[in-house]
Amino acid sequence: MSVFIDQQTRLVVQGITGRDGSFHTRQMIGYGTKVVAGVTPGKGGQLFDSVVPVFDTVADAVRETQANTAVIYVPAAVAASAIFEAADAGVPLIVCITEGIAVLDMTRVLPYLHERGARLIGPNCPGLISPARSKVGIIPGNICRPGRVGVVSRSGTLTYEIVHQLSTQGLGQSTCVGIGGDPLIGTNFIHCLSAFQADTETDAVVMIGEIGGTDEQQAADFVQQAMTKPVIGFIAGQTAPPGRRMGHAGAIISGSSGTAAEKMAAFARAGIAVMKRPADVVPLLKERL
Amino acid sequence: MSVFIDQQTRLVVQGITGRDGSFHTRQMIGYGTKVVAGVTPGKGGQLFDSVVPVFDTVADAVRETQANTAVIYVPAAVAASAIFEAADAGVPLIVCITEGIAVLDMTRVLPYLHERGARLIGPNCPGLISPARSKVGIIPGNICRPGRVGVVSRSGTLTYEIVHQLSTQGLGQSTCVGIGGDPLIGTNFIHCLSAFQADTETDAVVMIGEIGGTDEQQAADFVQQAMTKPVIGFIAGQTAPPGRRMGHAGAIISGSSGTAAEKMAAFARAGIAVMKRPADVVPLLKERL
Amino acid sequence: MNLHEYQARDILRRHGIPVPPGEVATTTDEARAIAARLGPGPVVVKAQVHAGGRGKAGGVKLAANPAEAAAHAAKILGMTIKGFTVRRVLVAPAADIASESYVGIIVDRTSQRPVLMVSAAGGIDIEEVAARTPEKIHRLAVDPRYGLLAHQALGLALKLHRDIAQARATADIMQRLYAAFYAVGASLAEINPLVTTRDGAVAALDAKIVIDDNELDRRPEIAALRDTSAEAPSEVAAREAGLTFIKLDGAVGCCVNGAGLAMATMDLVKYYGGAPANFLDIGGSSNPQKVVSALQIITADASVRAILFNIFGGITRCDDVATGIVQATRAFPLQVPLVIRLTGTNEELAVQILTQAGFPALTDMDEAVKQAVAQAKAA
Amino acid sequence: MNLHEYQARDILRRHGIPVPPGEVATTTDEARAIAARLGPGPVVVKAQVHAGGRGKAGGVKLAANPAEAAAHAAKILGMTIKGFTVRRVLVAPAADIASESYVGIIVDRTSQRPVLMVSAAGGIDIEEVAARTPEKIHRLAVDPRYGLLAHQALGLALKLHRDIAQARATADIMQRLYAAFYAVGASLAEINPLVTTRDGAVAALDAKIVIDDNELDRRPEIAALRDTSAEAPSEVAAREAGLTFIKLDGAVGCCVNGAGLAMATMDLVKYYGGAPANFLDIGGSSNPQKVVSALQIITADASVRAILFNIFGGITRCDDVATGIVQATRAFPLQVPLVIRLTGTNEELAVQILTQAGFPALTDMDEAVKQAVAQAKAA
Repeated sequence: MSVFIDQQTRLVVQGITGRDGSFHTRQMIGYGTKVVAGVTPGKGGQLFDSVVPVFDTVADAVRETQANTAVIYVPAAVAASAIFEAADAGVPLIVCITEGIAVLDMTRVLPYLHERGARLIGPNCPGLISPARSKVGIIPGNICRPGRVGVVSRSGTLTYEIVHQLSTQGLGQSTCVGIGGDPLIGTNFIHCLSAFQADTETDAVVMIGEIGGTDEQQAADFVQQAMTKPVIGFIAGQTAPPGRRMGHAGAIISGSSGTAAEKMAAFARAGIAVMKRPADVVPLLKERL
Repeated sequence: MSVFIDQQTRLVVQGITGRDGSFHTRQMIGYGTKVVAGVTPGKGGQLFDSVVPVFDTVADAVRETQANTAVIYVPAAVAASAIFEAADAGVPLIVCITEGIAVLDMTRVLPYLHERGARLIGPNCPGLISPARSKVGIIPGNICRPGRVGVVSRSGTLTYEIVHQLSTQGLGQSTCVGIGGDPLIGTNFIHCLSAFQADTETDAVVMIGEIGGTDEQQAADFVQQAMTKPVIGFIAGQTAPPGRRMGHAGAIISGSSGTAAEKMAAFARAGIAVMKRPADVVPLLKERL
Repeated sequence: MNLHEYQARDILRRHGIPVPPGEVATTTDEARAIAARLGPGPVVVKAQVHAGGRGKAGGVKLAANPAEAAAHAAKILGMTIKGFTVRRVLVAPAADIASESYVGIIVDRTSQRPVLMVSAAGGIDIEEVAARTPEKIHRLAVDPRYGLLAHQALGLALKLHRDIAQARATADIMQRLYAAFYAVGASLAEINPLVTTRDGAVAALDAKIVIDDNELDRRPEIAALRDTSAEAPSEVAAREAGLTFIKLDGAVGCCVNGAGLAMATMDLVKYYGGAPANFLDIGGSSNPQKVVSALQIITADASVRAILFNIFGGITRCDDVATGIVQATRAFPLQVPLVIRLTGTNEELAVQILTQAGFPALTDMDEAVKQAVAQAKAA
Repeated sequence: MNLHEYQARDILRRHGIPVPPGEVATTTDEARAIAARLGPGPVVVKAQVHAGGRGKAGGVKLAANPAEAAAHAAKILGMTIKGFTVRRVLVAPAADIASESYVGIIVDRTSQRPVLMVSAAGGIDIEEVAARTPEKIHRLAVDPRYGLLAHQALGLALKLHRDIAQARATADIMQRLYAAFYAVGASLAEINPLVTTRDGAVAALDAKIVIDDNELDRRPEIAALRDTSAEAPSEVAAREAGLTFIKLDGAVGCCVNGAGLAMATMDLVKYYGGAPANFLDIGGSSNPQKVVSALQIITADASVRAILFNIFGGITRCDDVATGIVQATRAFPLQVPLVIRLTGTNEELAVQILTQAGFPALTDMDEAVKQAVAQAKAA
């Protein structure tokens, strides 16, 4: 078992003919993901790389290929529309890599997904990977190893850093999920922790948070109340000044709330082992496995 | 038993201090309806007729009086807002007497109600009455008699005419429901027929339709498939010209669809006895009871 | 309320939909001047009336030059189409059309949502297409909580265009039409035809918008578009008095409270061998002045031979109606017999008022209708 | 993006919210002229900077006449408030205030909805009210599918006013503020104080609007409101180059791909006893030019003693970054040591490019940070 994606994942790539979309489609196919369709309006009927059928709409793609997962690489200006389209076509899992979606667009996208029971991962996220099974998004496959550690993170490259530490030191991953750095996201820490707790192939979880908001604090409460598996936590942004958006739209300390100190304290209170630096991940995990 | 309202009905009157609201509140109280609260923004804290507490908002009224039904007599310009307010306050049954709500407002009101599981009767309807139990709306109590005939109608005064025929000729009513003459309404014929079919105190149903739309045709299908109790039908507007709105916003023949002839034919096909004039109601019913 | 083509085009244009130029003329001179202004190419002269089938009726004509435009305008202005006299023509450049399609929005009673309908078979009567080849019409019920989403509009537009740029242009037009639909309070808005010109541009050539009457109070700028010259004067007078009135062909003038009862009364007049002269609903909250206005409007119709009141009091109070009848008949004595049926709220008071004024009052509807039909025949 | 008070007031006014008059001055003469135009009463002169607590800092002053307004403007213009130099003052009539309240909208991360917050305790710092007396703040999470409904606005307004006319006026302002919030793409919009004057009118005396940066591309008219004179030049340059840059106080210049890794890199600099000179995220889709711009911005900071690249390639390709480093250092040779750590997509190619150019490339983050900290200290 793995979380959210596995060998049954049949992927449609929205924006397959774009710069990022085409590059990462090749990466995903190379990793073994079943990319069954692509979508670029106006290019319906073409074949991407002579292999993947391209459709004008996600509805067409789903009808013809039974895609059950969508990944979005379209530009920010049309990314909210792409999420609406995937949900409207009945896709139950939608992964939005695109960065720069307006928060107010997300206030309308999220209830639309909720009404349809669709899960969104992201936006502004690296996607997810179940090593040796399937990869949806942009997490570099070569840094991952199959194994029994679940990873969930608000970050992209910081996740790679930590996954890299795990893999090179012999700790493989069941699934790595990048949930995204925006203030409004479809899948949060608790959703992932809950899935990892239920996953028989996950033994421990690494949770990588950052400044801004209270998701990590709520996740800490969830860990304390509902998790039996060990959880290791990291918070980026201890040196971030208040009131400034640290790249991610969601990474901002408002007044005295959302600080790294506050989140690390919440982790500690909940029994989550707190990493001081990325390199701590393996020693802390090994103590607990 | 009766349909939708009974002695447990605890009514809040929206627009209780207005001309129509105050008149009909007195009529309802006189009939025995438990009017527990009124709402007029800015008049919270007053007593209507020294008896009924008035609140600024429906939420206040529901919290203080446990009202479970709302009736709306406010002007058309604020009637959609009044329905939103009642639904937002958690009222499960909302009866909107007001005429003149824009259809596009109803396109937003109806999903709001649906999300909350609230039933709307109307708008632009006379409300409903369960004789000797409760009356919500404007149907004159003195024309009704308790009994075992269910009445459902798109009309107001035409309903009174037919109920009057029933009462004066010894056929009392379990409940009379005026569903309203607008194109978009909260409760349609099928909802009412279904309730009457399930009601142990209803033996037969009189359904009063009119030109416009296809509600009667759909109701006829429902009667044929799901009803065991006898149903008598009337359609107003045999002499109506096409393309003209006959008073009710919903009473309009578009092209060749929505005519009285079409509806009467659907009734006949479904085994519904068709009245040629209001005075036929009692003879036709007596044949079938 | 129906809008004229030129008014609908203005609304679309204000919502950013490409609409070819064109102006309205009420005289032949104006038509000539507009045609001259529009440049050297041919123009179309189109009757502006609230009726379909203008083309077949000779109300739409192509003119090669301003003189011909004036000549066509001379023929069309004053012409009668389906009972409507033409008082305005739209003069617009003749478009160089590559393809025509249909885009319309109505509120659908079954789904309780606005429904977008599109068809590549544009330019003709869409009801005919719907009846004969329903598979040529694509429909989408729009969730009003979210509005018409971009991907939905594009999905429909791709049914009309193979070219992606044209599909995007049409999708944009659909989203703007949807916004206009809500912004003006429409019950119908259609572009027919939506054309693609030979240079690949997409534009709304003809438009029809019907406004929900219930929207007019809060939209004075839309209400101001009403063209009372295109309506029957009796219906204009009735509306101004707060009544709903529709002129019919019979001899029994009807004055009823409630639309359903009014229709049933008309039907009963026919059932007993008569013919109703009108539909007239005096509405719910009655007041005597409305009754006075109703009698004025009914009696203005020379073909009325008898007048029938059928009042079942609920919100309407019978005494208000009785008072109105007495006031009206004192102010202008009736020339035709009057049959009054009243029952319901304050019935006793009403009977008392009428009896004092010398009017008999009935309580049975069938009896009243029979009497009215008989008296109309006798007159 | 922060807007100035005067810009926020303009937006509210355009959305039909009553806002007292007032104009912006950049000189004392202008301030005097505006005060004279505004009539005989007293005026307020208010510093326009992106900082709270202007009053306490002496940036808001009451003037009895135009001469006094000019004198105050002379003091306030050029003053520094929380690091921001005042370049504009708003001159507005002093309101005759009967009561002050607070109305604000933010997007709430937990409910994932816009939340309207109101408090009768207006005019002061709302965060302070929230911290000390949270029961004085009323909140409503608005369902964006329906917008702020009339009854919801009135229900909140009744928490601020006993008078129904004032409550209706405030409810209307709330609905307009909500509409403005979506129309301009705000992440925060507040009126503080919303005042009731002694004659019973309700008006927005001061306003604050923050725009979601992700909205700016599609709203050029809002993007045009950016006041770059009120921002650090290095941050303006970074934004124009497509980079996210925040100036800090340390000596280790950081250039990282990804916000989370950039923060973690800064934290690790501190962990190893150094201090980061900046936050700098070169973003996802890399191109060499961005790296050149990043190096230009970092090296423009005189306090930078060493530069640290930390790149973990995903979408970012390490070879692009390496190429950028080589291009930049050829164009303008560096005066400070450079430590480069690269791993991930096209790592081998990058190492090859760097090695050819004479730069050592590291793969371990801790090692790279340690070296950079050490070199900054040594410099």
